[in-house]
Amino acid sequence: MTLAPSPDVVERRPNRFLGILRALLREPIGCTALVILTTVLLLALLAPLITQYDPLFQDRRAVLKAPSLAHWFGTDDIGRDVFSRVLYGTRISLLVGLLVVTFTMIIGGMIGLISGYFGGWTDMIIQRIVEALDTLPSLVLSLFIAAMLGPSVRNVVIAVTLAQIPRFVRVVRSEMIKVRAQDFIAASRVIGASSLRIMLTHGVPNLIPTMLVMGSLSFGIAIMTEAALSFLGVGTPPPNPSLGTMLAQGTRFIGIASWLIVFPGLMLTISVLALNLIGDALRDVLDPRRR
Amino acid sequence: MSLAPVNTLSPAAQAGDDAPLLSVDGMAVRYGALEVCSDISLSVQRGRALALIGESGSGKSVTVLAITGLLGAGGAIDRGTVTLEGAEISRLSEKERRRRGLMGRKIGMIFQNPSRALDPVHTIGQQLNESLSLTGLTSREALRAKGTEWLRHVGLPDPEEALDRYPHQLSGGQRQRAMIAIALASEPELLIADEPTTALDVTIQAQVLTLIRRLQRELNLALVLVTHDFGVVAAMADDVAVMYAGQVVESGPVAQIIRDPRHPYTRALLSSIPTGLPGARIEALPGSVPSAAAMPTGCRFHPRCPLADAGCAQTEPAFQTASYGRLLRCLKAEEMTAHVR
Amino acid sequence: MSADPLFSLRNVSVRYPIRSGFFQRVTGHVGAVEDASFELKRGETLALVGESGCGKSTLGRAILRLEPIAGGSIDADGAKDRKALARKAQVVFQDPLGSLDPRWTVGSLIAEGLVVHGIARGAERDKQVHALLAQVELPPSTFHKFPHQLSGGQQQRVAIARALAMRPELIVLDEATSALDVSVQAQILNLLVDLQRDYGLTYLFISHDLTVVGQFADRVAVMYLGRIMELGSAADVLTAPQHPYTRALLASSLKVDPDARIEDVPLLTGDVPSPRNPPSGCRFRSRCPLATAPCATLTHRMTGSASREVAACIANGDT
Amino acid sequence: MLTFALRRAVLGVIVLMAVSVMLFVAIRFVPGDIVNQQLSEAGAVTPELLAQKRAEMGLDQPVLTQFAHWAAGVLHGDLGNSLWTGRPVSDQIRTAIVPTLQLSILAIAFGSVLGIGAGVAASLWIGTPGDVALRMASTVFLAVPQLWLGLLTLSGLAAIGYYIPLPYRPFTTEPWANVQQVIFPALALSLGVAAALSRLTRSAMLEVTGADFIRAARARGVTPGGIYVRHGLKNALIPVITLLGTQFGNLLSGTVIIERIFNIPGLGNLLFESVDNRDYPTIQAAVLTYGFITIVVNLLVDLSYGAVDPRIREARS
Amino acid sequence: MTRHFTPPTRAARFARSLLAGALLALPLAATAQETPQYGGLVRINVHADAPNFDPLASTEFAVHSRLGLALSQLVAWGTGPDIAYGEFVPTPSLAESWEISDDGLTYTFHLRHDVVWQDVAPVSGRGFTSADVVATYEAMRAGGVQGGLLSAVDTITAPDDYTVVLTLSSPNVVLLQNLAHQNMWILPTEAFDGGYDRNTTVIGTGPFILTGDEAGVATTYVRNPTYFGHDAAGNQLPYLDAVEITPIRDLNARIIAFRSGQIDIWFGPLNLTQMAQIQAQVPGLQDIQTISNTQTEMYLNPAFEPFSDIRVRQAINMAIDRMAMGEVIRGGGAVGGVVGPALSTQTLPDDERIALYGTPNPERARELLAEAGYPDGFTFQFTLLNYGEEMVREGEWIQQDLADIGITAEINIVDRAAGMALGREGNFEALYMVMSPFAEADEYLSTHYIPGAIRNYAGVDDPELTAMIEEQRTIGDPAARQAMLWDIQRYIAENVQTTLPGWASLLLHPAHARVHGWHPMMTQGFPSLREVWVSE
Repeated sequence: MTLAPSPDVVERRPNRFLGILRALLREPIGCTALVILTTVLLLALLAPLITQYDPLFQDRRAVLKAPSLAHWFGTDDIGRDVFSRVLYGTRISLLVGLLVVTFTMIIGGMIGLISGYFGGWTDMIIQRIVEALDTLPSLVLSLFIAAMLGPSVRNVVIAVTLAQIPRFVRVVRSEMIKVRAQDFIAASRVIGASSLRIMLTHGVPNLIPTMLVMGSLSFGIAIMTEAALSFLGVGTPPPNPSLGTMLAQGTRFIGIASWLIVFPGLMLTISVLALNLIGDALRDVLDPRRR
Repeated sequence: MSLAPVNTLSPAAQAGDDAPLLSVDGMAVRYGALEVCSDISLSVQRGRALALIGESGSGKSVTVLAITGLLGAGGAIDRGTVTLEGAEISRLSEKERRRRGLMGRKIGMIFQNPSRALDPVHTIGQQLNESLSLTGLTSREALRAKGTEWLRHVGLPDPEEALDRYPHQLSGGQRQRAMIAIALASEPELLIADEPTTALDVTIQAQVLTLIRRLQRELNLALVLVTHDFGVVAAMADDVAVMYAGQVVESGPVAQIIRDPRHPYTRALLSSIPTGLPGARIEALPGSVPSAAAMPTGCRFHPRCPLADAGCAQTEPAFQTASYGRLLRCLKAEEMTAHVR
Repeated sequence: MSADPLFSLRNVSVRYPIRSGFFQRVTGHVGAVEDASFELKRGETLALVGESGCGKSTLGRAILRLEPIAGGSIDADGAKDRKALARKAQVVFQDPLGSLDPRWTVGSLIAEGLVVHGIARGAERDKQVHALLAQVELPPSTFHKFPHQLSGGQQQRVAIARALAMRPELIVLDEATSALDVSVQAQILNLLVDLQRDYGLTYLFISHDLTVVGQFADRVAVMYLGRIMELGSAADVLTAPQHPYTRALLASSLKVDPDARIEDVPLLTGDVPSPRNPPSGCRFRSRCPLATAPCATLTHRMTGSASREVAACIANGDT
Repeated sequence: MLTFALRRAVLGVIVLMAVSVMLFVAIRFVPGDIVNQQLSEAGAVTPELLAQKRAEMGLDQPVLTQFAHWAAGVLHGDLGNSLWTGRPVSDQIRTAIVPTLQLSILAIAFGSVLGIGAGVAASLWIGTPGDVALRMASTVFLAVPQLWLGLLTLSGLAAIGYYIPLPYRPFTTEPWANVQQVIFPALALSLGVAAALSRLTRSAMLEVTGADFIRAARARGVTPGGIYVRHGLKNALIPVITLLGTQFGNLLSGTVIIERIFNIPGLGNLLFESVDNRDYPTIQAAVLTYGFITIVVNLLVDLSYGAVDPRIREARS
Repeated sequence: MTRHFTPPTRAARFARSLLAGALLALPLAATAQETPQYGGLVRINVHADAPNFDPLASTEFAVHSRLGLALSQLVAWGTGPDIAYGEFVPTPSLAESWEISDDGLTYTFHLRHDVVWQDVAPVSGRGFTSADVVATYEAMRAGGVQGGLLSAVDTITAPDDYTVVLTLSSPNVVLLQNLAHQNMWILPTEAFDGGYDRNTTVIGTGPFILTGDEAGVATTYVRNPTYFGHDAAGNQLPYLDAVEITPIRDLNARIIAFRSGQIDIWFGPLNLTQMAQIQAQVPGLQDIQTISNTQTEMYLNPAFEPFSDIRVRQAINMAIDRMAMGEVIRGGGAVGGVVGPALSTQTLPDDERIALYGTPNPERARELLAEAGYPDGFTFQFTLLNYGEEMVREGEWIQQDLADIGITAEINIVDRAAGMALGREGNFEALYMVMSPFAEADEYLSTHYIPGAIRNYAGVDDPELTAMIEEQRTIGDPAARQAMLWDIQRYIAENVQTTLPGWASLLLHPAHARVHGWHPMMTQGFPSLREVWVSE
């Protein structure tokens, strides 16, 4: 393939990722964030090993039990283990977040790249569409799409992705415009590189730091939006244990069973916190001014 | 001059007192663990212009920021003294400096990039008033009148209107004129100009430099001019101090230094300036300025010096007067014979 | 220097639209370059000089097809498309760091042209890159470094190597040494002279520094507000300038001579007018010490011989 | 300046019209309609009655005809009548928008005071434990979902035996009850805004204080107070205003949740109920109102840029 | 009266003790019944705003419950200590008496002479006449949502100002109850000739005058001084000066409002656990419990292959442990029936209903599945109407019960409007929803099991069953009709089984101690409110 960059660029890519990771670990914030996120990830991924309870199993003799040794986070109103539900709920949250971020990055990144690189009419049209999506508060937009499509994990991903794309497009576009204005792009054009090649070999690599930072923040926002949609009854449908659904269920027992809202909320906050911190640390690590 | 006595000249100055207004002696500046300037010694008298010349990274800007007390966070004078009108000021807090009138009242400063040195959200008048108020003016009318006068004095067209203009509404040259007016409005005795024309085109540079020189003469100011351009030095300065890697390597009257440089660096610097003669090959100095984090041992210039020998890498030369009367920092100072250009 | 020109420009104009009002309609144009005509002869160095905003860089970019031209024509030695042009003309920009992609290694940066044009691949490509590094006097270890790990002078050498990789005939040097320290500038200028000698390169040397130009260029074109005011051999233009603007520019540039005090420099009044709203007639008249009323209606016209062309000027006897 | 802002606003309205077309078509794809809903509890309902009701509401016509009819009304300033209540939609919006605006304006006010104050304080105390504490607090609050904060506020208040008066009372009739009702949800909403603002204010202040013009002001003897307020804060306000604009969008999202938790009859609850009821004109109007608020906020942000920064004022005139 | 069963769980024992407390409290309140006092304000919560006040436009509870304070029917539900909660005893209201012809086809109503409309423009205290009744009923027949309740009626005439005659095309014993239905409010003629806007104005003959309605805030009423009702001692009713109905959607907010005394009478679902919390904090709380006149129902669509086999439907019925579900999720109530358990005289007797629907038998269910050819079970889409968290919880409960016999239910949550649409289109495999508050067995039967009927989502078309349903309407003798109704229900349980009854939940109606004379009623409109008084 003629588009392949010269060999030493290829061989350096994995190094760069490891380099970022190493740089993150050197930062106190990045290190903290990675530790928290890894813990959250492990808790979610290894849920079946950590808890013996099926998150869906209703122990009808143990309804609304306060936290105890048997049920660390207590049980809900039909006797399901809250600890197990929180772990599995985190799985769903992280899955939704991951899918949203992946799609947002790919779709939003591509649109932003094209919009920013070509400018002119293409940009005009894309900008108008983005503005149209952006006129509505993102939750209202997600809410509307989710309500229209009906509650399911897939639809939540669609709804949240659509609501996240405008922000992503805007940032990638303006970053691309900045990159495009740089002399190295002009130099590449003078060398005869095609627009596609320039976008892929100069545009994309220079956007990656921005995309990574945006991505980690979007991840957090996606998790929060998923919870909000589930709370409002248009998100992840029961019986799946989503953190938002759990909060919605818990509201009926405020003042009676506070564990139903404390633990899912705490997990939600910790996950978002870790992702935000990673975003902060990435911003620092990838800041060209600091190199 | 049209301006009523802006600066009451001290009797000493009028008498042509040779005592320097500002003298810096063995000053070292440190940012955190990094020593960016070492052993700087300078002096300038009223009515005279001292040029500080050096390439980027030579520490010339840090030197003047240290003198004015404007070192950023983490920056401090580590050793040596700075004396203004006989008073040691190098260790004063900013508050104390303000109380003693060092900020603005005694020392005025012009910055390299007038677009950045003027606050974009305030009018020229508002920024000028900050300086004027130091002179005790308070009433709105008086401030306005004086402000207009200053802007006229620096040659801004429509000075009255210019007071209400925002910086971005002026051209680069006008902005620098406004900056000069603001720096001088507090009637300082020492004017420090840090690369005042680097951001300007040649025709505008000539205008601004002429203005600075004229005002300096009229107001009998001591001027410290930071530049990287020997052309500016030749046109403006009485004395010159050449800096390299955070040290002054040679200083003296401008004609002497340009015509008969003794320090190898000064020589190399002067000879790498294009002469404008068609086809002539330039004698290029190899290598580049070392960074503060990786200073060479011994003489800091020795890795690039054509005359360096093993001793230069070990012994740090002192800044001292050579037998022929020139102040320079070179272990081979005595070997440096006249070399008139 | 052969007789047939490498590039020739005929009445080239570059304009930017001005949009304003509620509907952002195009209400006018800024003429960044107006009516520029000259030829680039093979092997020569032609300097474009002038103050910032005079259009010299824009003209350079237009030759490289980085800016669309609004009028006139550029004959690029028969090169029709960008790929063909790339083998004819290359560029070195002012900001050495900004013109090198920070995420690419020096080796891949220099090789980009070779990849794009399929000139060499694999080991052959690396060999050529190393040869180029040697040509610009950079150590082989530079190959794997990133631009920010190099000094400004080294970065500019990489940019030159990158341009050289295409074996071009013309290199546009867009203020290529302005951002460098004097000592480094001298190194780069010397390198450029050597390269020109070795490869018979043609340079379009865009600069605001008349001293550098005097030493470096064969011919000089002086631009003001988008127009060429004077064009001729460096010796003629810089020692016997005919246009008042050239004279003013020369007088303003400071010499390293302790006897040439600032007080003796004749001053131009005022600032460069906005190119959105240039003076009528002779564009220089608003600052010209010799301007008279008829200058306001003077048409821009280049007169003179093949070796020296000067914009119409009443002070020169043009009417 | 005004032209610029108006141009953006007009563009916004055009965009909003496009949104409304999509909306109009889209909501009709959701299964179920108002007639089902209205007759949900009737035992003896005949299919003929359902058809008759649909015809009365014009729901039997093609979607495009319905849209043309609705759009013609909107252009004349008539949002139509709610299918659910039969009352003018504009009345419902006018009632519902009050608590929503009240919440978001209060929240943005609290958030600005807290956030800008904390940001300035942190930039003044940079490097001290105070700065670290403020930064940590803002990082944490940025991660706490408004949803959870709302629920915690509610249960916290219940735990200390404080009960927010219910149901909602308008400020005009019962100011004290109203204040008690909106103050806690507004606070819960504002913490996220405050966190975001304090982070930005801090970095903007630090960036500005490193600027040449601050150095120049110091050089001419301006006191730290003068520098911070006149030169620092005023310049730092520009990014802060941008953020305030985007935060307002987040706040509007937040009100949807908070209204639900605190039982406040705002726009979010109206939207919810009308979606439940398939009350098309009200859904459309509620969504458009959100869009309209966004446009107005953007307009205000644009105008306030101009007020703060003369360069922008000029570039846009 | 609430009926209950022997609960096997601790939660149920807890419920029983609560109930005992409530039963004790009631007589106490009754003995303390000195002389009722005039004056005071009572606040009741409901779950939603009234969309509008046009009784002809919707069947919404939120509308009709509010209208009931201001409007009256021709015939009303009798109330009192002798009448069971779900039992309909026709009682005079605007009609002081009536006669039914022997063939059951002509109903003659004699109206009260002393009724005047509330003094609200444009009716402004005019006297009530038969023209108002005729106008109302005709309008209902022409396009009111309650038109179906008059479908048996052929002509409506008014021989004089105080007589109304209805003739039927065929006998219908349910007519009187239909006229007493919560949607059958009589409006003045002005409501139909453009005199005022029914959406916004309420003018009636009821005990309270509606004075204001602010969405999300309150609907306010004041005493109607010209109300025709009097108490047993001949005192003018009502006692209260004012009533406020406040909409609080969120359960938790409602609890807070009630606990803090911002609401006097609770209306709406309440969990026993939550009730216990409230009781601990509110002294002297009156706790009145009833069984909801709605129930959850699970529709099985025979168009979906496995559900076409009645054995599969029976298996599903046997798999669900409704009793425990009701206990855990609803905190009490009664197992549902073909006719809801609230209709105490019409539904099957408790033990029979429990035998049919409250006795899970997973082993038998598995056998039935195997017989039907599904030994390994199957998977179906379980469409669940989101009608509150408890509904969802019941769905999850059933999911686990079905999983026990090898059937996988994939829950698909839809909102109410979507769910009803899917039901009507027959676009579902299994649908779980909550039934309308029916007050008469005929409503259950004719909506669910007659071909083309509105709730016949499962497409039941059984001529024998249709004939039985039509026949029961003509049986005048209550005992004979009851036997017929029971037979129909047994027939359906055995032969049809496309609509599996779920659970009718326990309704808790707590009221603060200051409220006296409060009796919750199955019909909407808070009819006992006219006799409520408050002590301060």
